[in-house]
Amino acid sequence: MTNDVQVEAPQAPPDATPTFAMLRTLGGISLISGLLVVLAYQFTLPIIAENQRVRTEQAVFRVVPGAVTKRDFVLTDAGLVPAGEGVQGELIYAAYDAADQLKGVAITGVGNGYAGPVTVLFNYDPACQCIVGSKILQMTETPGFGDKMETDPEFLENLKALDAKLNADGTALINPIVTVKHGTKTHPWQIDAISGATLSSNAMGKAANTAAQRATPAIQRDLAKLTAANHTGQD
Amino acid sequence: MSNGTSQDPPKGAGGTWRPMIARMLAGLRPASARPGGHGSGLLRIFRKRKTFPHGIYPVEHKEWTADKPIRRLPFAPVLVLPLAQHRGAPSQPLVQVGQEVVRGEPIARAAGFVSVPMHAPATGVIQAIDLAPTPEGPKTMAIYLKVYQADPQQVLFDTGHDIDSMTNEEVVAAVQEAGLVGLGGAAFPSHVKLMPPKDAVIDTVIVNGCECEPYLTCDHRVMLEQTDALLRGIRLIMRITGAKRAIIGVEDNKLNAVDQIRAKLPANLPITAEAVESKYPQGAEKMLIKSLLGKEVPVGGLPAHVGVAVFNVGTLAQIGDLLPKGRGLIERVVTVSGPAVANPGNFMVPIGTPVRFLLNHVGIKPTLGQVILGGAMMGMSVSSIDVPVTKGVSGIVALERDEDDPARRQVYPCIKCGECLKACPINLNPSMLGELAQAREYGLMAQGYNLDQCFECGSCAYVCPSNIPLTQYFRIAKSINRERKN
Amino acid sequence: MHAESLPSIFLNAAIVNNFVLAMFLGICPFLGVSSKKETAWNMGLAVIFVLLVSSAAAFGINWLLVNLELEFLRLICYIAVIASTVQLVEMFVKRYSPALFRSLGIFLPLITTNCAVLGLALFQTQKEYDFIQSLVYALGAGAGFTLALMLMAGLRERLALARVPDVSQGAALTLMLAGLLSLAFMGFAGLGGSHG
Amino acid sequence: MVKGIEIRTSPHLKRALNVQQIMRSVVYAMLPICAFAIWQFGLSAALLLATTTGAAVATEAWFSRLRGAGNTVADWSAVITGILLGLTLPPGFPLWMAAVAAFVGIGLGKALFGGLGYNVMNPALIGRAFVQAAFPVAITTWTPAFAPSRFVELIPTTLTAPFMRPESVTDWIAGLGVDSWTGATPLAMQKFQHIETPAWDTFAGLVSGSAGETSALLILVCGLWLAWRGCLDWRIPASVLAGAALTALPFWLVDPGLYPSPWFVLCSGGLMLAAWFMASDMVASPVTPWGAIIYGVFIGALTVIIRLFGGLVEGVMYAILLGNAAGPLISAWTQPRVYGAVKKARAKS
Amino acid sequence: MAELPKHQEDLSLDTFVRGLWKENPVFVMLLGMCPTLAVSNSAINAISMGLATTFVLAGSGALISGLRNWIPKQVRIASYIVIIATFVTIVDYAIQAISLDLYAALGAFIQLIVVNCIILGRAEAYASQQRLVPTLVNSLGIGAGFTIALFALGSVREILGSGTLFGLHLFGAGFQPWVVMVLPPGGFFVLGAWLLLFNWIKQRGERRADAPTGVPANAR
Repeated sequence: MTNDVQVEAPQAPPDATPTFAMLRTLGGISLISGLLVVLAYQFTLPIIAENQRVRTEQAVFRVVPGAVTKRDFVLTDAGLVPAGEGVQGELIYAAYDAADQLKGVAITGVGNGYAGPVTVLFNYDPACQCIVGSKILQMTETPGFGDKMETDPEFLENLKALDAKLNADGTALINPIVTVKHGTKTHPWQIDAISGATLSSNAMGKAANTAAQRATPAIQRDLAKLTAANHTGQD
Repeated sequence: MSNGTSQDPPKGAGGTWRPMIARMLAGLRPASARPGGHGSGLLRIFRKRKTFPHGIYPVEHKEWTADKPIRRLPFAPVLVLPLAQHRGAPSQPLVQVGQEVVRGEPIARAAGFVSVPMHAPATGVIQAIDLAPTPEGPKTMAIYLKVYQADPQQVLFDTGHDIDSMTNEEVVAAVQEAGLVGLGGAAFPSHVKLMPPKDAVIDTVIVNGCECEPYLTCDHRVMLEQTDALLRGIRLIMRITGAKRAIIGVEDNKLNAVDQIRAKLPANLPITAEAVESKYPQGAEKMLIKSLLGKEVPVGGLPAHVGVAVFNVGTLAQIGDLLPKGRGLIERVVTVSGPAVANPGNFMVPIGTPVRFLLNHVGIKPTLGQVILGGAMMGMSVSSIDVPVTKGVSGIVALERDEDDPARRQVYPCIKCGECLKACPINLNPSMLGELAQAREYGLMAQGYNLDQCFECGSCAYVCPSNIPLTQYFRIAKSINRERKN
Repeated sequence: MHAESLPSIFLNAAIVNNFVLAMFLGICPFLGVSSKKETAWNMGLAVIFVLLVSSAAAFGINWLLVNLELEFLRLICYIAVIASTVQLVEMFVKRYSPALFRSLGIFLPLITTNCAVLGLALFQTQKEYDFIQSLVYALGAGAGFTLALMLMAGLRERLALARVPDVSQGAALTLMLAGLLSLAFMGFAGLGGSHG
Repeated sequence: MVKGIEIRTSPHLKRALNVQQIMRSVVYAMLPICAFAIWQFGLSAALLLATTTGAAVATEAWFSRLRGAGNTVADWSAVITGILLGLTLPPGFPLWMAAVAAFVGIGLGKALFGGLGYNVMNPALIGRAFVQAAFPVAITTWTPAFAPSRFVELIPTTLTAPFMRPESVTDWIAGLGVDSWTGATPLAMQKFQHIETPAWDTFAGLVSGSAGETSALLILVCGLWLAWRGCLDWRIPASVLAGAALTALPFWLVDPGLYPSPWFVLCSGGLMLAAWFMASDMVASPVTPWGAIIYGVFIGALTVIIRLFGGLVEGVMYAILLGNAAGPLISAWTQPRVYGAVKKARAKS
Repeated sequence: MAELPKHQEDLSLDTFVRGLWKENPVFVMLLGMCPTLAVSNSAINAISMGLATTFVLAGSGALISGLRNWIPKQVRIASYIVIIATFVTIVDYAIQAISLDLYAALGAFIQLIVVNCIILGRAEAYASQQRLVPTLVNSLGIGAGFTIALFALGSVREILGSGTLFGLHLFGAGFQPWVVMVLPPGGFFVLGAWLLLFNWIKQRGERRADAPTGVPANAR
């Protein structure tokens, strides 16, 4: 105790720097810092925005084969709203081919896997009311196990025509998408789990189900907007 | 010299292949069922004997000597009487070289309160007062007494006390005059124990007849053969200490001694004899108090602080025998046994008899490897068998060389099996203490892990499968800590 | 957006994604202050304390910056706030609880450069936790840090008495131990997530 | 006659049970389990056990030479590590991976810290945890027990070339003609489909799983023999099993359809083997008697928690490693009360 | 704070080189462990992190060195932190601009460069006392040492853990990756293994050096 006190006792510095000098220095440094940061921010902002746009676009084009353009919509309670109109919310991406035909709608879903959330982008085909493709955006599953969701052809087969039909009211799926144990898939709305990676497979099922449950009612209701929006975009 | 024909204590004999097969078969049996085994204690739960927690069950081999009555041997030509046979200050000689002494005559006087006088164990002449070997190693001063072999060796120093009319102080003084020390092995002057600290009130005298050391049966024989003297001694001690009761604690491997004592117990005195579990170290003061009374001597305290005084049966028998006669302690009962002894037995041995003389009488086998004064667990291995039997030597154990099994000696690192924790009677953590000792953290051993409570019973080293000399480590650590303190 | 339950946040930060053993945050004090159980315990308490205070402070700062649309100053503000928070805590503890200061005092300056503190502030922002969630997250992270530190200290105290070969003395041994602990903590994967 | 007597320090008697004998007894106790594993899984299991044992012994010999510590193979502890490791791996585990596990277990788990007596965790489990993290697919590839051809052909993955990925066993299993093979161990079936395998099958070991973990009955018998020999502390397996059963009990009472019965918990997976042969590893478990009980209950409870709520099917390995890690703390907090120590009377210096 | 004698170091090759080995921040000084372990699961991440840290080191070092005579010692730590945070923010945005994938891989550890003890340590011990050019050279040396150490870790972890280096497949298609290497325990193990190797080399060197001085080999 006594030792501590002695060590901590302020030994009045012989040449005490005036408070003003300290404030001046700190202020000066803050000024320089602020300046540098703002410069960097301003300079990189458009590049970063462009990067983000390209990244999303690439993901969407990969999950919707044949697409060359896309338009973003915000999912709201009132239906789909074209992005960029000041409305915040989850985005969906309508993708079009060279002939401006709607090739599919990219929707995102999240499911909890073995080691954390798995974020997946799905290609929803409004015509057949099914999921016809997928791409994992982010996951922390064990390499060699969970990543079979991306590589195992048998598993990917599940996601080529996954039934996501809406019920009569158009508010929810008739049959929720579920993951069933390996080798027991009997219905088109089921996902056949990867043997040995059941939790990761479950995550995929949950992601597909949440994505479809949230987005498909709005998409089916505002399907016209998706195709129409494209034409307005062409004008 | 002796080839030990008549009475071989059972130990592996036969061709080379038979013991091999026997050992292989033995390997499948539980450790507790093998010689030197350690019981798991599971079966012992069903016995309803008083006992303390932990401790060990070494092979006892008391059957080799338990039914051998105490015999006298011829006198050795020269008796060696170290001046420091007891704890405390060494006695001061009262005789000169060349002086003739009579058996029983005082030859040295007490040098203070914690000291006792010494009496001539035989009639003879003082040959020298010189250095003599001791079991501890360094030589100390001793009186050499040449025995007159032709003398009838009668004790002529019967001063005779009327103990009933003496005051307590006079009895205590008489105990000191008789040169009495604890005969269980500690050799602590008995009269000191009779004067407990002022703040302690003794209400119970515990008479220690446990004799938990393997091989030893001298106390057992004393209880059987000197019961009257023992009871006399107990009554005397109870009177002096003012204790309200006395309990004689005897291990249940000596139930005939319990029966014998009970048969002779006077009806009007609060003395009882109780059998306790046969377990090492049941005979340690603190353990016996725990077993019989369920009390624990506080750390750093004396038995007197829980109202108890503990005396060994041998000591009390001597008090009961010597005090009324006014004689001094000149002989004691010693068990000579062990696998390397041809004719083990119990002997009344004059103090100062060289160990060599005794061993020659019982005969030793050529396989002799080690001679121990005291018991096999806590006794001291001697470098020379020319050392004499002193007041504190309760037994001489001769062990065989065990070079046939070198693997037993290899020291492995501590594997943290925890056996030592389950063996330690005072609940230390010998495993940790051993690791600390190897790292030379002696200070931490004492401050954090209660090293000073260890009384070196050796239970931890006995059970250690890694053969770590734990007891030795603790002795070294304690002595280094003592040096650092000074 | 984040409807994570509070126990799940706590478990995740403390055990499943232990700050030290799975996220590599606070490695320096983990390696440096883990040779004795007592110091490790005191360090752990100090870190829990600072984490809670700086988490609350960071939450406030972030709210302010988002409202002022000055997010690009977030890092500078966080680090400045954390450094001064630690300073304030130190002064406060010294003034009002000298006993606590004696046991925690020497660790407080060390904590400024403990990346667990800044890391926590950044992660709670990234995960968009609300105020209560942030505090639980901080508590979990601190508990996890303390747990890892205590386990490490126990093992290192034990190994201090071992015949460790010369080659593996020092930092190498500590890192390998950390690796083994990290390996053992993999057993917690998926805990609190799959059924929750 | 009496020349050359020796001087030693007390005590002069020693119990006739040394480290080497303890270790050898453990090896004896594991031999019946090995035999059962070989009978159940055939040649591949035999090769697997031989590989782990050989690699463990070779690693031990190599490191003891590097350290100049003499040959420490003779203490048999490396043999135990090798056999145990083999028993915990799937029977078709590629041999090169098994050798890696043995090398890591002995090297990283033991030699690094100074060899026998100083390892902080069970070396066999370190080896296994390492390969579990390194090769997660191979270590969860199960093959059927009592395949008809088990004594004439190897499981195809066994002889995978070093550093190569093992091929899929799906087709091979299909060709075996084993009925109703689902590719899952009883534990996995319980966890994901909530189908409890009949108790007798798991108890007797007529199911698939790691090479030596299937027969709870046999392990129990061998473990009890070891305890009777005094070569392990019965407190640890007893408290591990009790901890597991008691943790599982309330869940099972609430929903027996979803949660496994305590009986199933005890007999399935590696719990029995781990409780008797791995949690009881003397070196890495707490040394105090009460510490051993706390440690055991902790492991048992954690195993069940990981099994029921974690991402893994079996948690006993991690539970033991974590128990080992907590061992020194448990030991320190359960130091026995010394004889005569009074609670508050530590005033005297 | 005692006034240290402001020894002005002459610029020499050593100013740069000692950061590579003798004062290697990771292997010798054991500083900056958090980013070292966290982002070294692939070679490209490791090198990016190394370069980012080098940039912050050099930038903040230069600024601090330039301002060293104007910064009162009472507020020097606060000033250093603000300056360092500035450069870290710049790097943060720069990496986002260069590659979003890289940014995602490095995660929060870019921003955590702020609390990397190497940088504050250098600022305090070197930049605050030395002239601009030596500071710059020294910072680059330390940064290079950090980058090399990160690469040593990252390459081993990537080769074993994924069978690739900079994303290129090194082995045939049948190669079995050691997944543990890219997981957290692998980081500890690989760094521990490097330190073991260096210890071993050092001790063997010492033994060699001892040998000719008359100690017989069997004396041990």
